[in-house]
Amino acid sequence: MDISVTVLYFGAAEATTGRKEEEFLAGDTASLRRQLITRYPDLARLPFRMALNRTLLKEESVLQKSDIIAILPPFQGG
Amino acid sequence: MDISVTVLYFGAAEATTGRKEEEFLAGDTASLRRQLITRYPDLARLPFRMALNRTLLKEESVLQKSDIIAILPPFQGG
Amino acid sequence: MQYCLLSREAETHIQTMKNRYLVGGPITPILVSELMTLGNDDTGTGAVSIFIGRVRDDEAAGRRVTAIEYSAYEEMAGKEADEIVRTVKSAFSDVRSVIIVHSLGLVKAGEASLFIMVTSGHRDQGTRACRHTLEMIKERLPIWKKELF
Amino acid sequence: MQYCLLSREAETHIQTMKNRYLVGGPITPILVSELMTLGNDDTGTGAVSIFIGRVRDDEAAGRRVTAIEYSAYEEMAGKEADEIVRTVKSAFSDVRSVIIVHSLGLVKAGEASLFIMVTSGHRDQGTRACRHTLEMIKERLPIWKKELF
Repeated sequence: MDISVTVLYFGAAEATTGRKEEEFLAGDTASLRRQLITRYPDLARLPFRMALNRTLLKEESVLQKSDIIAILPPFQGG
Repeated sequence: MDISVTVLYFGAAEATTGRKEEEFLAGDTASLRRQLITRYPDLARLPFRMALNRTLLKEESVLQKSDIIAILPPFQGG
Repeated sequence: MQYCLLSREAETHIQTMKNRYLVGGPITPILVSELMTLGNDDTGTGAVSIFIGRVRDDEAAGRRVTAIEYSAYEEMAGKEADEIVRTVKSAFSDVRSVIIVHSLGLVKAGEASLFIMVTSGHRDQGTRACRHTLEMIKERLPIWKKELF
Repeated sequence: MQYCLLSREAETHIQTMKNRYLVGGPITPILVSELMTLGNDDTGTGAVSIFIGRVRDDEAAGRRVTAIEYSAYEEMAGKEADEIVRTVKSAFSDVRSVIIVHSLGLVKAGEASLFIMVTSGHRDQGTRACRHTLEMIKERLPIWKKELF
């Protein structure tokens, strides 16, 4: 069952998508990932990882209501 | 031929000998080393290395007039 | 919070700190001095290891970098920095404190954008923990940069 | 001489320096701040690695150390420190400057007795060179200490 989640874009992902955040309807992170790449083909070339509720995603996960997904290009701090 | 050299005592060597410097008559550093240990048996137990004119002595050396020998217990800086 | 321990003199700087790990703009020499006073009263500390990262005026394709604009996923960065501090302290038992501050926003060439300080009883674990903290920051803090020319 | 670059504010501290490597008494926070300004105008520096050694209030046979009195073979120490700086710079090509200051005389528990700062283009050589400088100081500088209780 698809539910509404918030997607946040950071770094080059913000420049690529032209926005800071956006709502998506998805049942799990794999489905969300496919929608993202379909809508923004350039995202796949960054590349990017995802965080689910502030924690780096290690494997695909089912989504819950109000989940926050962040799109994270390679880190550049330090 | 024995010549007069200045010997400087540092750290525990100063405490052991009770003096900061002293004159010795010696032809080379090996002879000076023997005289030092005869006069101050406790020096051998520090232990100590020697510097000749501000450079750590790597092997025994002939002494020249006005040479300065320093008696160096293990370093403790840092 | 660690930055509450700082003196009046640094208050204007501290007020720009978004949390204990992130500060708006460069890490100024005054802020560095103030951060360095943390742990000064710990007489069991024998070694203080510090790393400061600065913006270089590198040349890229014939243009010279004049500044870097840093952005972060702030909420996650705070959580990850907490985790880095915990990990370092548990991996190095001689470590007594770990301070991390990273800049957000504009930092000009020559200015500092990262401050790490590790206090420890002795030098060996302290210097290794400081380097390890630095590597974990590069690997785990969700921070991005944009070079300005 | 490097310490001629320091500001008026630090002059009283600088006047106690016996040469560019040795200072009478503790390395105060003000002196540290001043030393850290050296090389601030080098926009090719991306990494500043600092080590500060402090006197610990260790317990020895039921008594607590309250201070350490440092002494040195000053003329040889200057020569050896020159040599350490030369060696580090030639071993680490990315290193841009190496500053070493060691205390002489009385330094109380909690106060600093050693300051090392290495500036470099990047972090890897800088952090390694700072550690290497520290090891060479321990191995080569003719400095001795006497613990006071």
